[in-house]
Amino acid sequence: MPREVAIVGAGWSGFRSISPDLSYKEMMYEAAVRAYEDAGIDPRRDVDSFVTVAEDFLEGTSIFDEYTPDQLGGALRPNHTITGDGIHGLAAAVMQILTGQFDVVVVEAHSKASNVLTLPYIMAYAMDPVYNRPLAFHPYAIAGMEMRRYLAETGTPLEACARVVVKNRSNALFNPLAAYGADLSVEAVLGSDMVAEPLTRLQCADHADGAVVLVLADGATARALTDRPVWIRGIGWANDTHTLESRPWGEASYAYLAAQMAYRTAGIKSPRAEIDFAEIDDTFAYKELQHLEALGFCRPGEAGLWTLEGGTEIGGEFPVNPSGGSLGMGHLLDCSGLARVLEVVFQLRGEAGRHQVKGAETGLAFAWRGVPTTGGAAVILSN
Amino acid sequence: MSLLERIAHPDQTKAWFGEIPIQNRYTVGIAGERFFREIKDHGRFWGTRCSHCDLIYVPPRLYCERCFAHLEEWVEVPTTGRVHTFTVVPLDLDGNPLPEPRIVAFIQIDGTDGGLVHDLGEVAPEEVCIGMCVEAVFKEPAERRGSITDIRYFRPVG
Amino acid sequence: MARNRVAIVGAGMTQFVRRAQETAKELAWEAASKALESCEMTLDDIDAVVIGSAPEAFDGVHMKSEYLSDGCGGWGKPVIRGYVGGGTGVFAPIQGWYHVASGLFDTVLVVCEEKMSSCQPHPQGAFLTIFDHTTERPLGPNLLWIFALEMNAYMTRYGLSKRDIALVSVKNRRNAADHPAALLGDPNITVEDVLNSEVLAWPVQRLDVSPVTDGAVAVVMAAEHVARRVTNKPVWVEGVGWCLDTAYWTNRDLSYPTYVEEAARMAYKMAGITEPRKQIHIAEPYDPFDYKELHHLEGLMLFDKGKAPEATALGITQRDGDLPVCPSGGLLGVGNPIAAAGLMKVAEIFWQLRGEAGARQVPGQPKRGVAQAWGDLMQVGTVIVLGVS
Amino acid sequence: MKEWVYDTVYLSEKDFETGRVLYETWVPNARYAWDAGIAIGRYLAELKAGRLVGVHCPSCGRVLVPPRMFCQDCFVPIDGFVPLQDTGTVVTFSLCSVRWDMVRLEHPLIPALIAIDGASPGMGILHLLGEVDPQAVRVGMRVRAVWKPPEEREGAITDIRYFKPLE
Repeated sequence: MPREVAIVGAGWSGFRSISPDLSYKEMMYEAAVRAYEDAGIDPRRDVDSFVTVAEDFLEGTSIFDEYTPDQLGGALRPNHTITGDGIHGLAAAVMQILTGQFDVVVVEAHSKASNVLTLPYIMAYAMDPVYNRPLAFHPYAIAGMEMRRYLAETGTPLEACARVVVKNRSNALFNPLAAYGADLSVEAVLGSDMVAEPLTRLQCADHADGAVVLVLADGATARALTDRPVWIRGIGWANDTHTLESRPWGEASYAYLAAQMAYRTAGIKSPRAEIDFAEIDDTFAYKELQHLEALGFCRPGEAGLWTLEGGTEIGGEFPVNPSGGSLGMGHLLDCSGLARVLEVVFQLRGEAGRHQVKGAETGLAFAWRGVPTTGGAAVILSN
Repeated sequence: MSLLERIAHPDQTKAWFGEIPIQNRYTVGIAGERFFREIKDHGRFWGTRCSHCDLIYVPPRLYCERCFAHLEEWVEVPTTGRVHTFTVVPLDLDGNPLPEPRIVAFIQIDGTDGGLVHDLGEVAPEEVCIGMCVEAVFKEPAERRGSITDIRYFRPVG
Repeated sequence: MARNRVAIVGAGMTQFVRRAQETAKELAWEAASKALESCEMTLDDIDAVVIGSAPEAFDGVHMKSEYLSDGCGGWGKPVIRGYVGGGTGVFAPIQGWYHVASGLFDTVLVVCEEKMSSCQPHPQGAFLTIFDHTTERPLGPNLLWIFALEMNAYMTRYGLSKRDIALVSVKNRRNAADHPAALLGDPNITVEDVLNSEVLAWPVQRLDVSPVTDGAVAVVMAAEHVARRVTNKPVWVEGVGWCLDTAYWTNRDLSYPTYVEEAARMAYKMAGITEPRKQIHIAEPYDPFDYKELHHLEGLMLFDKGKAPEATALGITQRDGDLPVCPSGGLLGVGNPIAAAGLMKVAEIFWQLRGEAGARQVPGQPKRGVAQAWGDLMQVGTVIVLGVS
Repeated sequence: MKEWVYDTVYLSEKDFETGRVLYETWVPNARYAWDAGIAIGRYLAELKAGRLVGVHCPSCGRVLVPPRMFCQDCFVPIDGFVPLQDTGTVVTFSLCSVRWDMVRLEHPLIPALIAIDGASPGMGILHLLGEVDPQAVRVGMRVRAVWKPPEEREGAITDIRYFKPLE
């Protein structure tokens, strides 16, 4: 990276399946206050730019960026909104700091998934309006098709997907922020209702409400503010095509491309050797496996076996989603990536409590934009 | 300092209900116009070819997404293909059970680099497999309106 | 100054039309491919893509940037879409700037697209939901209300007449007659035409307003070492600024756009501009409504508060005046596909500074220009200063 | 630069009506239940009781309306709710003759920004004016809320029908 950038403050609000006690503004405010307290800054004085992440149809408001500045302390200051995952927002903040024109930048993402009464319809509204949407199938069908192709191409057994669910929801039991901790069996996961064959209900992350705010600073400012900065070593993001008809169905090419950029900017040659753990998208259980392979932590077809052997458990060789991931914490819409980053920050500071990964020095967070997209973003952090 | 006052009882919470009350009308586009006209009028599929990338796009595209060339070479392609992947969906968008589960597949159109996402019909879910040869079944010409739904479904060949 | 100098090296656009047959992706590709062609670059030369587009409800697609990505050249590339409402069109090249100035990318393709005609029965429907869902939407507000409220506040504060303001509409629609992509150019329009047009929401009349439009615009941005290689006429990004005021718009003084001033101060500081009235030769302020051009000229500190109408009446802002303003024809004349309209202004400055604006070329070989956009709940200012020195 | 303008294909409404161009239509079914939360929850409850309420910032001392749990200028939490009057002053207004889809209205609507008495200067809300000759509306006009009868109120901004001139 051309200039040092660190996370110097992290705050959150949530995470619960519903949150009727707080408006989205109050939820963002709560997370922001925690982050500024953590960083020891006053947003009205110390922040050069604010980045938020939101999509109109998840908020129920057109040009939702209107409603972002006040509760972050950003009124009458530079603010902009990214329609991406929180890690895309993080990338926008990192780039601003890298220009040398900004020293402290704040990133925010949130989810009020419980307030969206017709989420499958909103997802369907993301499909091509001419070629796909008129067929009016449930958007999870795309996940079902991807999963079948992935399993077929890699020879991954169904049980491996189920083990991802068992692992992540079990990890969530140790995470006080997680909404969906549970003690499940492979049989229960595979035996749950069919959503889009071979995808069963328990392999799909349920949604949660919450907000995450991160404070980023350049190296000099970071060292002045804190003695435990979490350094952003590298960042990358990429899209394949949006078009269902010309994309690969079995592989997560976007994850591969995003990771390659992140590794290049971080100067990482051997991800498995140089990275200690990962928090990666598991919107659907098979995605964790597919992403592990695309991110280069193992070869295609190996992630399932690795998972079945316990290699990705908290005490394993390479812990994956020690937080519980989206399966365990709840899927936070556009905030999912920042929830992954939040966990990496806790781990690298040694503050993860009962789900702490021992000796964690470098972690990777990866987010996917969900069906029907092929957009993803990765970030590598070190203490 | 965080919030100084909070809601203390469930009867003090309130949700305000609303919607985004719009409707949309989408042109099928420059490439789509010809593609759907051919389906409507002749029950045929056409694609566009990128000579630079050596790709045949189905559905046809005005441009090559890889090299950005303007695609002007139209080629007729078969209405047959192979099941590249598929799923069986028992639920509608509201989460209610469908009368019959739908088999949704991505069908790679023969001789092309593209394909179509569509339903499979005249086949039981347990009989479907990756690689299965299928053909498009069109609606009667009078029922067609120039839409992806002019294809009723794809069914196994032979 | 930022560590890396960034230039705009190419620009292209679609015609601005009321209803395009192209899909949103196809519109984006048309503009993007023209922009690449204009600087003899191919998609292979592009490191990253920035997409600008305002509300999702126009095109009628959730996660619009994902949908648009392949039409914007994003296949296999880093793609980001940012938005600040109507300010997006000028913000997108600011995002392009920080992509390149960060040192992470050498070249960025910036594409803004808006297909308003997809929104039925009238594209204004997309604006019904910009208001607070609980405290305002139940009153049935539409977009015209806030413009009318702001226009009235501006007129009341400075004792302005409708005639003072209508001059802007006349100037821009006449200028647009020379723009090859314009939807509403009219060389013969008069002040009387504007004053006699249908009253929509007093003081707003039909010809005070820019038209509903479909269109896309793209620019190619590059780091200095690439820019010098691909063109002998790079147009440098000298300064960028943006600012978002409180969402509580009913708590603000609507007669002056403080947020535009803040954004301008940020951009001028970066550009080393201390006397904007002398150092800026050409301006493309945001003009979705005619009074907004005046409002923004004041926010950009190019005229004193309340004095932009007088300058307009004196002809100072005509294409051959001392400070040509919206020589493109602006949103009022060329059209207003929200984000694309803002980027059209940036493209106009690009062409003007290169001396390539054809019949619209302002005299005197301008060396520095400013483009500005505005949006949200009368809340955001985005400013970019471009120069050729 | 003419060569850098793409020759886009434009259509008329008639092209759609006559079937000259193919298209798809869609209604998104985007429905929401937004959590009102602490500040707006209280605002709505007070409206139901026939009262307007604001909040007090302990740092700048201003009284803000509509309520929020923080002062956006000082970035501190507000320290309490403050009852306001249901009277105020017109800051700016419009006479709106068209519906959002440009269909003409029989009677113009009069949206106005109304600075509420009891709140700090410049603290206004959006509402409508009624029982007034549109031509007589002026900036600075004093107005009072006209409430729905208690049994019709539901805890909504529309529990105030409109504001009418004080005189």
